[in-house]
Amino acid sequence: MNNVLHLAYLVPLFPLLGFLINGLGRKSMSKSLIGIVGSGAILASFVVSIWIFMQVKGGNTFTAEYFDFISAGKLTIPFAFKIDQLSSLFLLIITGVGFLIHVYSTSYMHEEKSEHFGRYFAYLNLFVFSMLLLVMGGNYVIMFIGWEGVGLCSYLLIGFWFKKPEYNKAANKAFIMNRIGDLAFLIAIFWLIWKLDTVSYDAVFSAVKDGSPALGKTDILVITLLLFVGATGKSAQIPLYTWLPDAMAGPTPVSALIHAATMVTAGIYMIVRSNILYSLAPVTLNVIAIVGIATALLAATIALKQNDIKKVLAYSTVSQLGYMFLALGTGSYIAAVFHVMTHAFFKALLFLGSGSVIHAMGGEQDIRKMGGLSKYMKITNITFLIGCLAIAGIPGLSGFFSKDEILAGAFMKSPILYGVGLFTALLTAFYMFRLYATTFRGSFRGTHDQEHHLHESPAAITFPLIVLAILSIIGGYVGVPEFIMQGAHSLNTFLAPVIASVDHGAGHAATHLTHSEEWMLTGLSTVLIVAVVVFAWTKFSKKPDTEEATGFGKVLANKWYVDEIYDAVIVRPLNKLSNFLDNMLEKPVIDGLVNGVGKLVNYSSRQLRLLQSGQVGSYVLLMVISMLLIFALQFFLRK
Amino acid sequence: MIAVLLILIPLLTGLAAFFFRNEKAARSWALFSSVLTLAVSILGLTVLKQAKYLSHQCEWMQGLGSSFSVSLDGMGQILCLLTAVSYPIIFLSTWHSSYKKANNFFALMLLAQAGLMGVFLAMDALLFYFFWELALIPVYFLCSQWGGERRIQVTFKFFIYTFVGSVLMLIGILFVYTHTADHSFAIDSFYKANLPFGSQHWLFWLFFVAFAIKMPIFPLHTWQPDAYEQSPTATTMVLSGIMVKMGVLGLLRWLLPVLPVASYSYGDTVSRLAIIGMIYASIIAIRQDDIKRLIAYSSIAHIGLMCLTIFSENKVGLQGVMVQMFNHGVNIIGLWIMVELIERQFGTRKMSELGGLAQKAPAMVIFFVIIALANIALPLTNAFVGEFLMFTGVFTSTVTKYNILFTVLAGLCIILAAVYTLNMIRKIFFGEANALTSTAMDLRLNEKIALSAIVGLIIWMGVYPKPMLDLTNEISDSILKISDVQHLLKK
Amino acid sequence: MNALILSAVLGVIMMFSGITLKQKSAVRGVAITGLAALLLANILELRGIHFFKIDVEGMMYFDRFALLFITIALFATLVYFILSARDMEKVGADYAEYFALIFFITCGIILVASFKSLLILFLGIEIISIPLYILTGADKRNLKGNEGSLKYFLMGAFSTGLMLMGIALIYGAAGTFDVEKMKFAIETPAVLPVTGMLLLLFSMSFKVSAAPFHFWTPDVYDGAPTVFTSFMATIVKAAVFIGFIRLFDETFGTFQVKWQMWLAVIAAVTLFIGNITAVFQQSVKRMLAYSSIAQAGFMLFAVYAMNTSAKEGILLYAAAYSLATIGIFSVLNKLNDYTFEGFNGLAKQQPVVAASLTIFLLSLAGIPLTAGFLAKFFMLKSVIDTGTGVWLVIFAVLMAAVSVYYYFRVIQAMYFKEGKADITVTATFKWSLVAIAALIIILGTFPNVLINWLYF
Amino acid sequence: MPINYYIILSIALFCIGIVGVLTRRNAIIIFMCVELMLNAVNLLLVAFSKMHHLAGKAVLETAGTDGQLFVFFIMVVAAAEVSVGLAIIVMMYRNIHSVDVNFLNRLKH
Amino acid sequence: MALFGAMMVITSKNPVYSVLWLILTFFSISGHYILLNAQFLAIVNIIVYAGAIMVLFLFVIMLMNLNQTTEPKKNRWVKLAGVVAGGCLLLVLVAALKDTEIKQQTAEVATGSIGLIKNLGKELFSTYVVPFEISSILFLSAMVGAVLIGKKD
Repeated sequence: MNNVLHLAYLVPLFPLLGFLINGLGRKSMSKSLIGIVGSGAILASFVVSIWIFMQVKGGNTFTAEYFDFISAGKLTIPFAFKIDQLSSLFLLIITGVGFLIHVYSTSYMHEEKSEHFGRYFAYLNLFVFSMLLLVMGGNYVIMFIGWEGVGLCSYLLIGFWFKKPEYNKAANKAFIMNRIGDLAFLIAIFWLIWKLDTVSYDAVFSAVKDGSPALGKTDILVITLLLFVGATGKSAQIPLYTWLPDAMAGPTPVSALIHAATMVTAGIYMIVRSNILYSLAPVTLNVIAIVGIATALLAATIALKQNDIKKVLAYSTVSQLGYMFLALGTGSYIAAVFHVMTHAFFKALLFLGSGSVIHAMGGEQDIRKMGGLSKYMKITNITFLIGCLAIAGIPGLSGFFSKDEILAGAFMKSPILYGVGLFTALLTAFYMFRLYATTFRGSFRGTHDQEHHLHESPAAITFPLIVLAILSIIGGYVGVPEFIMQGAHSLNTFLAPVIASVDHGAGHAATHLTHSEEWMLTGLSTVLIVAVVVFAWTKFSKKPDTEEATGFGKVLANKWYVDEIYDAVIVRPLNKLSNFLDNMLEKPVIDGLVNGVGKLVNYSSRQLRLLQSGQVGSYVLLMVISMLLIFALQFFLRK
Repeated sequence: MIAVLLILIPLLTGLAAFFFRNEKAARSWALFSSVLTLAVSILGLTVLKQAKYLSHQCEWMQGLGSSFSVSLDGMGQILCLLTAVSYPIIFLSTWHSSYKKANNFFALMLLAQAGLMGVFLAMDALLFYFFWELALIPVYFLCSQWGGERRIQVTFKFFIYTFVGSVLMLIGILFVYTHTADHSFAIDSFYKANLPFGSQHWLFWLFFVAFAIKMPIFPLHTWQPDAYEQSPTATTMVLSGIMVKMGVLGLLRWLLPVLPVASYSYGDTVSRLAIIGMIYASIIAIRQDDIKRLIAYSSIAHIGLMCLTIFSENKVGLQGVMVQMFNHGVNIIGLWIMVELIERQFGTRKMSELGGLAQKAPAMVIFFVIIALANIALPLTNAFVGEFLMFTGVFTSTVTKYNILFTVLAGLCIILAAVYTLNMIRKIFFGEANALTSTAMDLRLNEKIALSAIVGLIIWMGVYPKPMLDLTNEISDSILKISDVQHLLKK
Repeated sequence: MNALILSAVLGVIMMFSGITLKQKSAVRGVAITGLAALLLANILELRGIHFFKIDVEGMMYFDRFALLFITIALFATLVYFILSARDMEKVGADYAEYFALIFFITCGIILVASFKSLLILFLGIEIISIPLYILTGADKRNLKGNEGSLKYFLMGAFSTGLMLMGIALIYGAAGTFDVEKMKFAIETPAVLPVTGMLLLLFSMSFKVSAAPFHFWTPDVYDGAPTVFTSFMATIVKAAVFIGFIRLFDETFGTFQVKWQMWLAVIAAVTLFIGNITAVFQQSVKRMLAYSSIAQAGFMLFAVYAMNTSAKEGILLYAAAYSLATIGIFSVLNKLNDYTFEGFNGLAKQQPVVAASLTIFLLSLAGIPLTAGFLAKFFMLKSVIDTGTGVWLVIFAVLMAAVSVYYYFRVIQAMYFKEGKADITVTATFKWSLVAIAALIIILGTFPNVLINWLYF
Repeated sequence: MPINYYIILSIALFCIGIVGVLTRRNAIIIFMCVELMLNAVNLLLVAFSKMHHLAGKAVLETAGTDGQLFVFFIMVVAAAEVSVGLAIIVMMYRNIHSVDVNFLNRLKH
Repeated sequence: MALFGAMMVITSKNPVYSVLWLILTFFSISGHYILLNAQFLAIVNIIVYAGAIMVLFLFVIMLMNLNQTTEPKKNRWVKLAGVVAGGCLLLVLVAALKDTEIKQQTAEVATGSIGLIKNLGKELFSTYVVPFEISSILFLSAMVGAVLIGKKD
């Protein structure tokens, strides 16, 4: 309690207040006021986050317990925040990027009615609040609260334009897919409670570290796997990734904040947070690596043939998330966090840039109808280009450092992983520059009307772009590899306390590869990437890919038909089953049995009353017969 | 004293309500009475919580070994509070629904409340049975008189169905009674009854069927969707919000501790039924078009979880069940209020005929979404606390080998719940408004008050459930202690 | 004894009152006053005041149980008179004679309730039966009444034959008619008394309309004028049950094992046939006839169990069942249409009547807080106390659930259906109904009122 | 004479009465058959009475009297029954001009 | 003879013959009574049954003109069932009762004085006075009833 970090509750408190004020007062407040409250709340959080970061950097970490959230039986779950290196870093990213996107939104969403504008900011603030809970939570349950909370906000924001049925369907899809993951997460939590009677990080990790007998090898394996399944839902990995591209139905800043920069990285955060557990479960790590690389590859291939500017970015996000999981799977937790950070910068930048484009195009998202925009939107063009370069991994930009670190880790684990990873990186470079070239280069292919309206976006939009562009460039320098400059990997140093040093686990990539090997790998990838970039640029600037895809391209354009397969394998059978149960089992069989009893009674009533024939003779006869029976049984059978 | 008052106030005011001639007066009288009950209930939770205020015993049918013994234990507190809280909310939210012969309507509602309170408070098996039936009769009349088109058959089916269950229970009670040492119906004698293991087995089913019908548990649930669909919504609220808790309470108070051995040996069987029911109901809910039916099936799924948890005989779980009884009641009443609003405005409950309400009625959609999300146990809503604890209970259960399987299967319902709940929200509120819904009006003040109360409870219980959990601490311990089979078998 | 002699005298008085009193209301007044006096006399005897010192040693035995039942029966009759006496006018011209016959039946009831010799039982049952044959056919122009009467008579005579044969065989085995002097050994399977016992069982089953000897019941109850159906379905039946219990308790108590099984079977069959057949009836009157069969099935439990709680219970049952059924019949009397539709919308026209009727029906269905519930409760308890026959109990409650079906049809008709079941009732009638309904509730809530009497 | 003979004779008469009730349609004849049954009982009672007299006269002079008195009462009752029964049959006949019990089927089900 | 008479009662087509056969049966039963030295009952039997009651029967039958009409055939199966059921009952009862524990006892034939009017009367008006009085109620009610039913309205 004495620790100043007890004040950490301020960080989520501001967005919560912002949510309440905007939510309740959305009808009475003016748009600018809403914007100020919304952004201001995040700014305040950001400021507190910086302060916290400084405290942590100064070596002050703390677990702040506020009140007993749930206490039942032997189980006590406090409402606690854990402030350490990892969470403080994430706090910065969330509030920082979040603030920029809020600012961006004030302009981007300006055309909405005040009421919806307020609603938008309320949701956005609520999202930031939930995300902060997620990363600050001092135990798995608080994390889960945030975890579901961000899912909820994502749902609300995807379906923000609720008049469009398909948007709402996308929102539902996102929420339900997340729920599948959440269930696994929950079961993992139950497992922990079952074995350890606690869910607090400190207690769990120390139990693991001390090799508590309550938690066997299998337990760790199952728990880590379940947590990972949870992560696949939130972070859009195979098989639960399909919601993310659909989530692009939401307003573009939302895509930037939630579906690129922050929420989708929650899975990575969770695994990094539990890295001690994972380090003890090599099988899980392998699974993660494979799923990660597969997702990266799959999403990258799909992105090749997408024509919706946001869809491309969405698949790119999925692909990059796969990358991060690859990093986790190879044990390079810090590389993953590093990539989370850099990705947050450049992907947010790209999304916001695309938002700027869409804004300028009057809502048009199809890149085939764009082209040559660099003439009209200078700032957007440049910042977007920076983003593309960063994501492609051009040396000097942030993406280069993080991606390189991941690939190095993958190489150390297995050259195949490296090979596929590199191939994916090339694909990334290719589709990003296909996107860039188609959009900004060449000549304009839209309608005359649209051309007339093309203009650079206002400052509220360009300012975040610029800031993010700068971050995309310099963001990588917190993690300059050892082989380039000794001791420059400040991120490594900073995060080292939260990463378990388990002997048999895969440690830092740099400690195992010689510097020359690293130079070679880096060189190889750089050369190839640059080549691809140049190829794509030239190819699509001249002749944009506007015709319908055919052959294999069509499969890619249709996203490998995964949605269709899911629909056929899960959704439709479920609906059919529902119909079947309702019509064939519930009504005729179960209810039928119940009613059947009633009918049987009725039927027997109708039959029995025929016994009452009205004839005295038959009455007496029946009486005599029953007497006879009783006598006979009494005397001859029941002796 | 508190306990007696909780029964007497609704009983007497209910009887008095028959004599009102004016609808408005009857309505206000009912509201007044329910608020009074609520006040008494809160009094029992706060100021007068010493044992002497909470229980009362006086002679009644002493020749039979029965006495008028009522007491508020932790579980009783929770359920009485639920009943007491629900009624003002119900009356407020249906302030504008008009009923023919309103005086009778409100009188019967209050009588039902008296019966419910009695069930939750009775500490004597015979008294319990009395109230059990007594709660049913007013509901029968309410549904048959003011219900939907098929109300008469449906209510009748419901009535006979539950009646069958309860008379079977009566036999069970009688049988246990003959085995009590002091020939008494008192709950303590029941707990101490020296029942041969052999007869516990069939006795178990006698009791269980009664409670299972009430809750309801698959496959004894078919009365429920029909009954909910056809009842007037105010009654549906009572039925689903409070009345189903009678079954849960029955399991907790009258089955588990009375027949511990049989509960232990049939635990798995019952759990399987509960799980089948949960999944089954959730799947069926997906394709329902009528909102009431959808909610009805969702309720079956939720109650199934409670049943499952009860038979995992685990403290965390039991506490979860008790808390969840309250939370489920609050949530589902909230949902029904919404249904009532929709039905009253548009005259339909078919989701396919609705849509786009969000534009016209933003306040409504907010409340609805919050309540619906609570219904699917989103964290920081009340149901999360309950379901989390219940799942924990099931998972950490030591009485079954299948704890993991049970949890996973039951967990599927979390996903399915999201599917149908979100679909419902989408179909009702989102999309473009159609001819029917474009004339929609938003909430009125009374409805806002009622719904705010519900949302307030949802959030409060979701963020700070400690007070409620503390209430359940002692009672769950004592239930588990009595029904501890290992201990019994050792003896 | 007080009551027996008084009722005989009253019967004679009523015979002549028909000649001397021209006013029907006067006749009614005499009858009601007389009955009230009768009731009073009986209560006085219960308190130990005897008007007549006649030695009935060896023939009758006025113990608490008998006297209590007689009180109940007389009270129920009083209620019956108050509610339905006016309706007897509709039956035919011989108003006074009806009362006379009913008083004679009362004599029979007293005899049956207090017999000690099989001879008295026989005479009692005949004194009950013969006037009933007549009352059934009292409406001479009504073919249904005639038919019912003849059927009743033929089958009644037949069952009398069975009963006499039974008595003769038992006499052959025991050498006496005095139930207290008969001592049958349990061990030896004596064929003669067992045969006699079974024959008595059959004939008593016939009289209480237990299946499969119930066939006369629906036809007779349906055919008889409704006022008299009301009487014979309730008080008379209850009286015969008391006789049944006394007979099997005191005479055959020693070889209970021999008949308990059969009684269980008969009870089960009775419940089944009574309840199930009632379900499909269209006429409330006929439904009530079947319901009386069903209720008889429940009352047979008392005979089956034959323990203290059975005896307590049968008294309560008699009271609860009689009061409720008399109440329902009294309303039925006022209706023109005896089908279920006849009740449609009654609650709108006569809310008080409908509410009381509802309580009667709930009581018959055995819903808690009514006397009917406790009565059934005692029956079930008595059987469970014996430790055997749980299957019977379970079967019985399932059948009770079936009974809810047809009783509630009336409630549904009254409350939930549109119609114009318009009846005119006097205020006295209305408030008598309410009083009875209140009594049923009080008996159901505080049964000690009745039970404590038994022990004082 | 062994009592068995009387038992069997009575039973036989009794059963003939029952068969008569079962097979005939004429209400009067059915009634007569019932009377036959009663007489069978009477005969049996007298026989038993004498049996008990033989067995018990050493102790009690009047042993077995009750049996015969019972017969007397049965006759009394039978007479009363006959008067009422015939009155009913006559009433019936006046109404439908038949005493055939098969025509008694207005009341059924 | 009693048995034969009884058989004829139930088989005669003509009701009048039935009555006559029944009278014959009663006479034979009375014979048994005399055999058993129950003279009072024998006489009463003849007077009350064979005399009064049967005359009443005959009177009613004549009144209704039933002597000519032969009753229509009852369904043969019903008849057969009746005979079979009755026969079986007879068989069962006889089979059961033939081994009765008192079969060694005998009924006193032709001796004993309890059947004499004097003894019966003593007993009737001492021990059995109450039933005797009660039977008066029975008669009273039967009388009222017969009048009520028989009266023309």
